[in-house]
Amino acid sequence: MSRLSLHLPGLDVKNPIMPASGCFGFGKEFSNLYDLSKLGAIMIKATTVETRIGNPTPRVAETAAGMLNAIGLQNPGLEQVMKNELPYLERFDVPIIANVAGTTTEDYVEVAKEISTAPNVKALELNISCPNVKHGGITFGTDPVIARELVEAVKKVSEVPVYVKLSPNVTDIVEIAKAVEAGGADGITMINTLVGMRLDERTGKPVIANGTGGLSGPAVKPVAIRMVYEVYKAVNIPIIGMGGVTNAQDVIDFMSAGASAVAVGTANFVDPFVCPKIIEELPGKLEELGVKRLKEIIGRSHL
Amino acid sequence: MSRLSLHLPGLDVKNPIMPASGCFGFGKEFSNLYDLSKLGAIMIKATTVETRIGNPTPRVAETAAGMLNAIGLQNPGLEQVMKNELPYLERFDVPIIANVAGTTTEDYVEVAKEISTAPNVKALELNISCPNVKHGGITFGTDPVIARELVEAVKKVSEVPVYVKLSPNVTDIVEIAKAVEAGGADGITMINTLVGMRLDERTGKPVIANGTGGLSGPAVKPVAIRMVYEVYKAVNIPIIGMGGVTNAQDVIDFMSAGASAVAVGTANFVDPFVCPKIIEELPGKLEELGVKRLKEIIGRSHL
Amino acid sequence: MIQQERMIVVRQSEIAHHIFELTLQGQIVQDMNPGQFVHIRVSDSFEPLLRRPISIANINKEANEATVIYRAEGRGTSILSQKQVGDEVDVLGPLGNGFPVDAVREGGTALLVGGGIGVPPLYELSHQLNARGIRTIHVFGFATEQVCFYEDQFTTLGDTHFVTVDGSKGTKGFVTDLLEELKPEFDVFYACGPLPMLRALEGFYPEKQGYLSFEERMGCGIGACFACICQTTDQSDKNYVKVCSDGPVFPKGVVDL
Amino acid sequence: MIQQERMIVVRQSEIAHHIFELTLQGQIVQDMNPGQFVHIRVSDSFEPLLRRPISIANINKEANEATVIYRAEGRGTSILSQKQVGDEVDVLGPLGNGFPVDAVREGGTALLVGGGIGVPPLYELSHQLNARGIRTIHVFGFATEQVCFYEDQFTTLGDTHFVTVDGSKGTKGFVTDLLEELKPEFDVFYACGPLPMLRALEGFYPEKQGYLSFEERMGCGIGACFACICQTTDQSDKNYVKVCSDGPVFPKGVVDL
Ligand SMILES: Cc1cc2nc3c(=O)[nH]c(=O)nc-3n(C[C@H](O)[C@H](O)[C@H](O)COP(=O)(O)OP(=O)(O)OC[C@H]3O[C@@H](n4cnc5c(N)ncnc54)[C@H](O)[C@@H]3O)c2cc1C
Ligand SMILES: Cc1cc2nc3c(=O)[nH]c(=O)nc-3n(C[C@H](O)[C@H](O)[C@H](O)COP(=O)(O)OP(=O)(O)OC[C@H]3O[C@@H](n4cnc5c(N)ncnc54)[C@H](O)[C@@H]3O)c2cc1C
Ligand SMILES: Cc1cc2nc3c(=O)[nH]c(=O)nc-3n(C[C@H](O)[C@H](O)[C@H](O)COP(=O)(O)O)c2cc1C
Ligand SMILES: Cc1cc2nc3c(=O)[nH]c(=O)nc-3n(C[C@H](O)[C@H](O)[C@H](O)COP(=O)(O)O)c2cc1C
Ligand code: FES
Ligand code: FES
Repeated sequence: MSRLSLHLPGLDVKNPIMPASGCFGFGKEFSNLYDLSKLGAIMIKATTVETRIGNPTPRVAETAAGMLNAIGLQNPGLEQVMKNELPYLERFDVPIIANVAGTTTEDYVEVAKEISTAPNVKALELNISCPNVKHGGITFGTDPVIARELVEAVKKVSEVPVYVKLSPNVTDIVEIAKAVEAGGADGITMINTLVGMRLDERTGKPVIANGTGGLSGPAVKPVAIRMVYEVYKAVNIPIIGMGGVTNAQDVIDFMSAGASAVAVGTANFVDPFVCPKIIEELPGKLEELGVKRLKEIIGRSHL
Repeated sequence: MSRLSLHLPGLDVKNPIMPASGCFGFGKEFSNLYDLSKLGAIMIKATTVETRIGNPTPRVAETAAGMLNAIGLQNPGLEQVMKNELPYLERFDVPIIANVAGTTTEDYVEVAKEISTAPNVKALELNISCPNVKHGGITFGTDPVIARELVEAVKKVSEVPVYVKLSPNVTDIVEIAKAVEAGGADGITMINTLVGMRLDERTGKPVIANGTGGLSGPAVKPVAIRMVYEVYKAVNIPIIGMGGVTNAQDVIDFMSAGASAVAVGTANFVDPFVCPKIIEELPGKLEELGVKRLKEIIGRSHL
Repeated sequence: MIQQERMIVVRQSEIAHHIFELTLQGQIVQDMNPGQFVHIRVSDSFEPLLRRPISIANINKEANEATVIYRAEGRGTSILSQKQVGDEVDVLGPLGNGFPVDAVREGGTALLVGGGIGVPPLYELSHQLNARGIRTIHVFGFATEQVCFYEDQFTTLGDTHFVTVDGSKGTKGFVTDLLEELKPEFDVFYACGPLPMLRALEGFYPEKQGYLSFEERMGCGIGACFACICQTTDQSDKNYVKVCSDGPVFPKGVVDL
Repeated sequence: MIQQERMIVVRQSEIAHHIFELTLQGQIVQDMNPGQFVHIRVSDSFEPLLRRPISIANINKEANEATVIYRAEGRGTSILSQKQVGDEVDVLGPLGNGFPVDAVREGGTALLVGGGIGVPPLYELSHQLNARGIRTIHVFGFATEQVCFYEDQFTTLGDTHFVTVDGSKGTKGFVTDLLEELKPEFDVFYACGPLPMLRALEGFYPEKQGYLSFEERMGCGIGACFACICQTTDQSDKNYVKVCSDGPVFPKGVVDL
């Protein structure tokens, strides 16, 4: 398996495949389906200081080759995650990337400080891009100055490397990427969902109770690839790419554009075994491309 | 047909269905397929002062439920459009919306001044959002101040109402919409394409010669609906909505979100008869919804 | 255990207006219980993208066959309705907890209340209750006669009463109207159907033990995405349940209606 | 006239490795000419979204049948290859200009040069040339023997020579190598195949009249979207052609290779 292994800040991964935050819960459900130790890493669901109950239902809606969601950062809160969720995952040989969310800088700092001390949390992912909470993360993700300051604050307290998850709902994602790099981010994860809406055919009202939701799935892949491609050119920290990944070819595409690893979100709902399947398919793809080690293809679009 | 008719600045349309700019050429090819007088209006291909040869090929690529294009505003130039293209369309009983593009404010002003004198051009559509030209339209579409100034300049010279075509590739589309309204725009058309990229599976290089392309088709509809919904709340000028329209239900959705009319782009490639088909389907849809006149559903999402 | 399997279509037919009965063959049948559901992927392409949750209506472990009954209305179910005998269907399941069959003592009576497309899971439930020597009374509401199904099948299992909104079949009105009239004697009730029906039922038999099966829009179907949450009446911190993995069946009183 | 029609599959078979021969029945056959193409929608869903351009390989106006030959490699053509006899296929066509059959005088000789999946349109062309009393010489290049097709069919129409890149069939090399060797005598050449082949051919017969058929990524297929542009050698303002509507066939020298 060493053909697929690589090193990222905080993480030595067996392979670059990891479930994306919010699409894998805290891993428990999927651990009944397959051995989570197969995964490169796990990005757990966003954790906030307090318990969040999230948005009213319906929270999901299907769209052309995609879906909308407005879960609203529902999670049991920092204390429960530390006490129950993270310890459960310790039985697996897999590094955890903890997705950190909040409303104020203090929130992020509090979660980051605490959660980065968990033994299996090897990196943080600052969610400055969730489109589904009213007062919250999203402004951090659209203003480079605020984003940079947040990263600086979190870097001061985190025991592990800090990745920042970027929002695609911006005029210039490169600007934000550079800002978080300047703030000391160890890596970038991208993209979060695009803000979208679906209307009920009869009533004309939004299907999702929250009104808008975040668009994910194959539909957004061209936007995600373009953004990874642009950010790769502009920063020197590694990128974990995501947005519509469903198979090994998509992984090759994201890594070609410049991602060092790839996260799989929506595809877990379509096929809960998709991550191990992709990991199995990858060596064959490398064979076809005549590549020895997966990491050789990182950024090949730019050559 | 009066169930479908409505009034828009400069345009009395039989129905609110019009082919989107760039997806219908200057109408000639489609006039061999059906009677263009059936259409509510026609948005002709972007016209620039000079002849433009556009980008190298490949210029299109397919994506999940969508496509990318980077035509690069190829067009025969203002003089030819005035001399050949527009006169040809005079034989049809259909108002033309002329899509105006350029690199500088002077370009836009020159095209607008001249083309707005053509007898069948009933409105202009300022293309401040084309993602496929390097020095050009796109900055006008991302900066509210520049956008407003451009509209003011064009309004001074145009003989007909001026619509402005907005880019979805911005952090805050409402801000741009308000700016162009303040600049005197008579209407808004939205959305242009999302910037995206597809990579060749073998080489990892962009499929489209230009690198990036504009994403259109069903995949983008949720983003377009969301943006129309938001802009409708913020401005008092009418909106012509587009992005992934393929059938009568999509028209109902865009109008529910707040569009007064709807443009059809990519779907013309999938089914060249799609516009007349939608026009035929619409009365049945109104029946189902128990609505007398189509314009009654404009903005019903917001009730 | 939850598995993913390409099951084989062994039968499919339209048994009422837009209502299809589909029988699938595969190993996962061995793990199925009444009230559980399967999550069906109707196409191998991205269109439509998400799986469709459909209740298990009948389980035949000897033949390795399970039957589902569904209304083909939207995009996904319409595609499903076009599958031919011999076609493969990608099924994830069995999912959810199912109805507690042993909540009624042997010799007791169970009241099964269903509304429209909520009726199917009650069929396997009735089978298993009857197999345990429990009498079943069936009270089902439909919109019109056109969309009624399985009258004969349920009649062979126990007293069966239909009510339709337009009176085209059985009495006219809602299940609660009919229950008011019938005043059935029973020990435990099981119900599946639209929310207003479940809500009405909860208040109807305050003294009785009852189990309600819920529906909610789903993403994963296995408890990971938090799409299918229902608020509970519980005032503690953990004041929600997931329909897909904690449910779809909850004892009366659990979910905040 | 360009029409859209749901044509019916009357035959489909794999005639070489991943190479399919598909015969469709419909009215639009009446308007077809050699060298034209059809734009095929392989699915009624959004996946895949765009039509696929495929050349017309054989036209049978009596039977209202047309045959196309295509390589099933990508997403769309793979779906097309699964169509069964009796299925409907959404076809837009006929599109493009086609080969000028009357460019050769009766009794003359035409050289038909094809590369891989560029060979199919030359089949109907050869038929029509032969019908007009023109002798045809066929020189075709393929990658390997595995993907060669229609040897017998072409042989009944005229001298037929194959060349393969790996030498597994006919001589080894490219069509130009074989032409060099054969030194065929002819009046007009017609060619369809990969760009390097067309480029080589242009320089090969400077004195001869020739027609080349081009490929380019397409959107609309009818001349409206400007996706399929080729630069011309013409230095005037209108220095491009559209492959879909001005082509796909151009006289030698028109397109800037
Ligand atoms: C636990 C459970 C059991 C069910 N059992 C049955 C059954 O036995 N028979 C039956 O006919 N129906 C059943 N349903 C409802 C069934 O899932 C929907 O009718 C179906 O998903 C609609 O899909 P579509 O392709 O027809 O509609 P679309 O409009 O194409 O669906 C779009 C999206 O909305 C979702 N959706 C639409 N309606 C519903 C709904 N009522 N509940 C949940 N999601 C919905 C779809 O799953 C899909 O993701 C059940 C639902 C749940 C949650
Ligand atoms: C005028 C013309 C005639 C053609 N005639 C034939 C023929 O007779 N037999 C045959 O096998 N092929 C022919 N081709 C090529 C054929 O169109 C492509 O092989 C086919 O579109 C690939 O589709 P896919 O679904 O297999 O691939 P995908 O990779 O899924 O295609 C993705 C997109 O790229 C386009 N594309 C991919 N390859 C090509 C290509 N080589 N040329 C143009 N577009 C492409 C597709 O149309 C689609 O829009 C012709 C092309 C043109 C332009
Ligand atoms: C149901 C759902 C819940 C999500 N929750 C989170 C979250 O809690 N935190 C986060 O950073 N991203 C969240 N995301 C975004 C994904 O992690 C990912 O960035 C996005 O879905 C794009 O990838 P995909 O197309 O593979 O799904 C969520 C996505 C979905 C579909
Ligand atoms: C091939 C192509 C060419 C286009 N050219 C133009 C153009 O010249 N001017 C313009 O304003 N928009 C242009 N557009 C954008 C469309 O008008 C439309 O805004 C967009 O495609 C979204 O609609 P759709 O999803 O229905 O295609 C073009 C789109 C496509 C697909
Ligand atoms: S559907 Fe994902 S948690 Fe229930
Ligand atoms: S494919 Fe649209 S112009 Fe040729």
